[in-house]
Amino acid sequence: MPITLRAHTGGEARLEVPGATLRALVRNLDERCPGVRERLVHPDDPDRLMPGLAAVVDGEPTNMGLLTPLGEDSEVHFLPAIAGGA
Amino acid sequence: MHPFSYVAPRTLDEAVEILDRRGERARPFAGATDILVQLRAGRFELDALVDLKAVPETTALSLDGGGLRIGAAVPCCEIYEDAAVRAAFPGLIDAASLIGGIQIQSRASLGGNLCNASPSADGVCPLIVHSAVAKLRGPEGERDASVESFCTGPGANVLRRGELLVEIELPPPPERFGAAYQRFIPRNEMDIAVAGVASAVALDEDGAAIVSARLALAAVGPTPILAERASAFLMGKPPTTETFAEAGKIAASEASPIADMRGTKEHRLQLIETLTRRTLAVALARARTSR
Amino acid sequence: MTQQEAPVRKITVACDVNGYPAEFLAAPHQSLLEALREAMGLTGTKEGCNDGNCGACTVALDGRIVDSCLVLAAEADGKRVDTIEGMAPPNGLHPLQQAFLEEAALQCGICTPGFLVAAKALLEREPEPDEHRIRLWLAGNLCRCTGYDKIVRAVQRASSEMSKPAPAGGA
Amino acid sequence: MTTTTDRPAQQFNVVGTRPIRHDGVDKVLGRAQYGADLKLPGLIHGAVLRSPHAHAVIKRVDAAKAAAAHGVFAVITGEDMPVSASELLDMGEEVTDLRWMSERIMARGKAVYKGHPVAAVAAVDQNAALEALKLIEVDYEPLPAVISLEDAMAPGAVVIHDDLVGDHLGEKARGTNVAEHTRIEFGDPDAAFEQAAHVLERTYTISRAHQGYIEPHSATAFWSPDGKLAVWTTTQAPFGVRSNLAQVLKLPVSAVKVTPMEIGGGFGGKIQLYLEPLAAVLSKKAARPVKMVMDRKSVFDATGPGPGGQVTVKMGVDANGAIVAATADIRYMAGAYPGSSISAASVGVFACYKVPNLRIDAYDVVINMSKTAAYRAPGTPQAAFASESLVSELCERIGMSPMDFHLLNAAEEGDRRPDGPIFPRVGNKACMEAIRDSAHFQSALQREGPDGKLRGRGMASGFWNGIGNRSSVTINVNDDGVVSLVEGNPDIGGTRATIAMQAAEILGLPAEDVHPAVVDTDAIGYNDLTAGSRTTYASGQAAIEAARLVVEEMKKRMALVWETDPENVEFENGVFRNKVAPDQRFAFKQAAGKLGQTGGPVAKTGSVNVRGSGGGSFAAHLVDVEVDPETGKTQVIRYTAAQDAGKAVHPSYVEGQFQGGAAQGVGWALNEEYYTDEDGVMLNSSFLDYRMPTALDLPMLDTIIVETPNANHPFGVRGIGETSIVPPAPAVANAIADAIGARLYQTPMNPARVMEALAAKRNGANGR
Repeated sequence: MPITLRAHTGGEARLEVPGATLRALVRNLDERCPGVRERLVHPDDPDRLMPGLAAVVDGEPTNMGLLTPLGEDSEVHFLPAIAGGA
Repeated sequence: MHPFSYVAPRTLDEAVEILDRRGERARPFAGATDILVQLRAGRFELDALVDLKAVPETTALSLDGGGLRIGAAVPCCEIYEDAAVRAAFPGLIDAASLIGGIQIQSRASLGGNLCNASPSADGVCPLIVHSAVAKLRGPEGERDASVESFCTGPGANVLRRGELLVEIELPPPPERFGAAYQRFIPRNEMDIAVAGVASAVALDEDGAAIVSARLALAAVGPTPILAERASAFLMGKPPTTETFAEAGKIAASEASPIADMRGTKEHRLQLIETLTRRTLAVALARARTSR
Repeated sequence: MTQQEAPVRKITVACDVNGYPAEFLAAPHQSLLEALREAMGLTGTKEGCNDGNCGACTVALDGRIVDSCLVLAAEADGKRVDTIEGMAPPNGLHPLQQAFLEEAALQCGICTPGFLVAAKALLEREPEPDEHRIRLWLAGNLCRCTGYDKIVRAVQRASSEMSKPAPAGGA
Repeated sequence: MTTTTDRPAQQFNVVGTRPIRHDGVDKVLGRAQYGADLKLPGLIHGAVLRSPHAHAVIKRVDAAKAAAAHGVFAVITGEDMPVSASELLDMGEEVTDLRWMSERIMARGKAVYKGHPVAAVAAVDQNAALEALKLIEVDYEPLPAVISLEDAMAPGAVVIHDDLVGDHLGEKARGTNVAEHTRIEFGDPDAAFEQAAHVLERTYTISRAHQGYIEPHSATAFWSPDGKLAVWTTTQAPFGVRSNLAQVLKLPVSAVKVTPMEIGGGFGGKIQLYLEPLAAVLSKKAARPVKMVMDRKSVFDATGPGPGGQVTVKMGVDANGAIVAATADIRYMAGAYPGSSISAASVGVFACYKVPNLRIDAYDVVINMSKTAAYRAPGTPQAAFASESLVSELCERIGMSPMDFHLLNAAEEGDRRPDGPIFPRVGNKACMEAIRDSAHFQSALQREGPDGKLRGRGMASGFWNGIGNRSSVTINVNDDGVVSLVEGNPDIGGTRATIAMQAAEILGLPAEDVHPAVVDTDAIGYNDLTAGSRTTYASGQAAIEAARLVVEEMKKRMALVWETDPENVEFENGVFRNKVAPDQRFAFKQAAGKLGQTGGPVAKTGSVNVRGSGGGSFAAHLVDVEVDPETGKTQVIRYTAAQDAGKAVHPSYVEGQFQGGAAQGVGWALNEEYYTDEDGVMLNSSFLDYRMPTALDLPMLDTIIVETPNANHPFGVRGIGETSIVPPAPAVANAIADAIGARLYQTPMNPARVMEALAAKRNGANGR
């Protein structure tokens, strides 16, 4: 979890949360840490990540946003998105 | 850019007449490498540009009796491509071959460089150390101005209404004379001098003492400067490393640089010392191999 | 705006462009670059800075390379202008053009016409320039993509191609 | 030029060769059409009036005289532009607030950077438009300009945007110029520093530097009476321009068509909108197509350079030289609106190393200068200048060679990147080893140059992750067996060739028989931008996908011809074969001639959304410099760049990317900067005084292509365009320090600063 969201997780940097997709994971995360969902999910589209945020699943940025399927031991990072260059 | 008309007179009289009639709203040009940039940047407005390249007197380059006459519109490339001029005036060639890049040298003239009166002009300092004279022509007729007195401030010169620079005359150098010009730029080409120094020395018969010397400094004052005290100091001195180092210190004391985007004050003073030493060494070597 | 003595009219310029006669109308304040691109449709000559510091607009004027942004169109009257469009022989490429392709001496390509025109003038004067001479001659042409390495190599390659004796029996 | 690869090579016919690029002939003939070359019937020309002040209230704009001037068709001011409320826009990888974007394009009420557009004119020709600008009256009330980190972050600082709400570690902050403060942290760096054998901390200052593309921005627009907007522009992101124009101008995306012209360099600087919306609104008012071309001064004043700023780095090592902890404090000046690549900087600052305990704070700070833009590996060269300079100085202190240090501490497969992800197999150590084994590294440096000059050698490593994302490529098979390949990524540096070559590899054709064309946004599926080192990598995969679909379809067609099942048709090395009747075979070209009678044309589109980049591309650079201690001038005399390309599709253009990045980095290191006065006005806004390297300023640039395959690409390709600008500045800094025995902590390391460092050394400070 990025530092900016740790207020919602009671300071926890790493959490274990169930979920077959990123969307399910965020739903479950929000039950444990209320308020975190509105920091992670696009206000107008419940299937998209918040603009400016990227999710990295097992080391690679996702390209399906919240619809990304997760494995049993998937590692998920929420990161600020990075601008591209040349 | 404010629209202007283009005039290409064929005689000096015609050129003078147009410039006199239009006054501040017209200017002569040769290579246009400065004036078009200034006009586009809105530095000033003109109603006419007067092309001097069809005027015979301004486009002639002649070497006679050891002296050199450079028409005000002669481009740098014609100067450095002339083998005789190259052999006789290497200090001038130093400057003519480093103004701008090859494209600029095809067009830019030493006359334009002088009239533009930039403190950092590469072409002016070598002219000063050669004791060059600017030959002017105006509604009142002809007059001369020494090159060191020609520039009166950044972008300002002695030309009066209707007057133009016809040519620059370099007197025959004395025996055992050598001159050199170097500038410092952060890149290796296509740059404006952070500081520049031209040096000229003439030696006595056995080469043991300097009998005359002139030093001129670029980009360290409101105009290119004749470093009079440093020049005077060299007279009668042996041409040694120590002498040259001392001359560099004196030259630096005659400089009054500012800090700007091209360099700091301190750096410019250091450069004047270094370039004075280096150009004097080159000038000395040239003096020793001259006739 | 300031009052002028008389309205500034367009003037007729007649010159030789790439070996053919050309005649066009130009405003007196127009640059040769603008006239080539706007009046003659020769857009191979590029504008990068419009103040003589990038060389993208390099053309040859009576055989000497110039920044066409710093030449008035009116000054070209009676002169010969050579641009990138006149560089290749019919149905072929100039050895420099071929060498630029083979050495991958272009990336974005915007500076390429200026480099080619400048390099051609160099090889016409000095068929076998060394690396330093090539770099010095081309210092008035900026390239931001290549780091110049492949451009210098392309000029070297064209120089050696052009110095080879012509094949016997050629036309 | 060397290539090193660490595996039995996959066999390729086309990939890895050096064909002549498809667009090359047009480019050497001067026939390629760049933005400014466009001509349209009835075309008129636009020009922009820009604020001379970095920060000023615009009290009044009166354009009546300009509108009435001879030859003028239309005049617009901020009042003519649609107003946008704050809305975060996801631009694929970057995020922009629509409101900031709209305000940046044209000022309304307040100018916040020098060069901020205030009005624009369309007239019969360029000069008439420029002359009309002089007739527009603007009353400004200048405000104090905020132009440095100190100005911007001081308590009681002038606040540029009253309504900016900063995000400071998740807390909302008002009345601030700090748009964002982020932190990455793991382990306990403070405790680890306590235990470390050696700790070094330094602060570095980095200049803002411009991308310096030779082609200025240009845009032509025609807003048709039927509501459709056509735009021709020089951009890296035609689809991004389309969506941003739709957002700014309140149009449906489908009403906008963007045609990308040839692009004369971008380096990240041709992604944002600048002239496009102005040309569009002028066109609507004038009912004519309007062309706008930016002058060079405005390019410097009003388009994005990469951000400058300050980076403090601290590193602790154990007695063996292994890193135990590192921290960084990164402060970048975003320009007049938020967004300065601090996230990428946070990733890149220590990405080359295994760091067990780490903390990175980063600040995005708003100042009164043009909004920065992406510049090749955005944010990372600045951060690497700090971390790689620090590593070199730390090595001096502990008596360890930088090469040994790099090899000991290099991040490899399984190591964690600072922001969390685990690296897959990457070429970090392989690049170091390639440098170590190079003739350059193995040669002794002659320490004295001619005329008292001093020589030194320096090295540095670098990382950039790159992106994948969305691409579409269509392949049409022609009767003669030549295929046309339709793509949507502007070709900045040879990507027509590298994309076509990947299709050719699958189709068994020579590269020349695949004809690539870059088309407008109506003519191809969605493509993300030409940026992020993604084009060859991601659009190449779309081409591979399209080519595979073509092969599958053609197998079906050959099955019809041979009266067999499609499963019986195989395709290898460009030949279709009937497995059950081995004498039945058609080369691709023959097969192509049979498509008409077997079901009609074959045209297939590959559309992909490529995940990740396979861990990114690492590099190591080695440089020798010669410093004149009497003038302070530094000359680069030898250069070697090694970088991981995964698999080089067209090695010449891979080398070109390494060389181009090295040259830009050397320019940034030595001379490039925005020199401004105290009011925020840039004084060196020309190619004369901005001092980019000329041909005479650089030596030949040697390259080593390292190939550590990328598991995410069928051929192992990695995106490589950006990493090469990361190592040069610190490598040059380390070489200068080696030459003169004094260290510089600021770019550019120009002659005056070298002289200052030498003087400080003589006076006993800063020496070794």
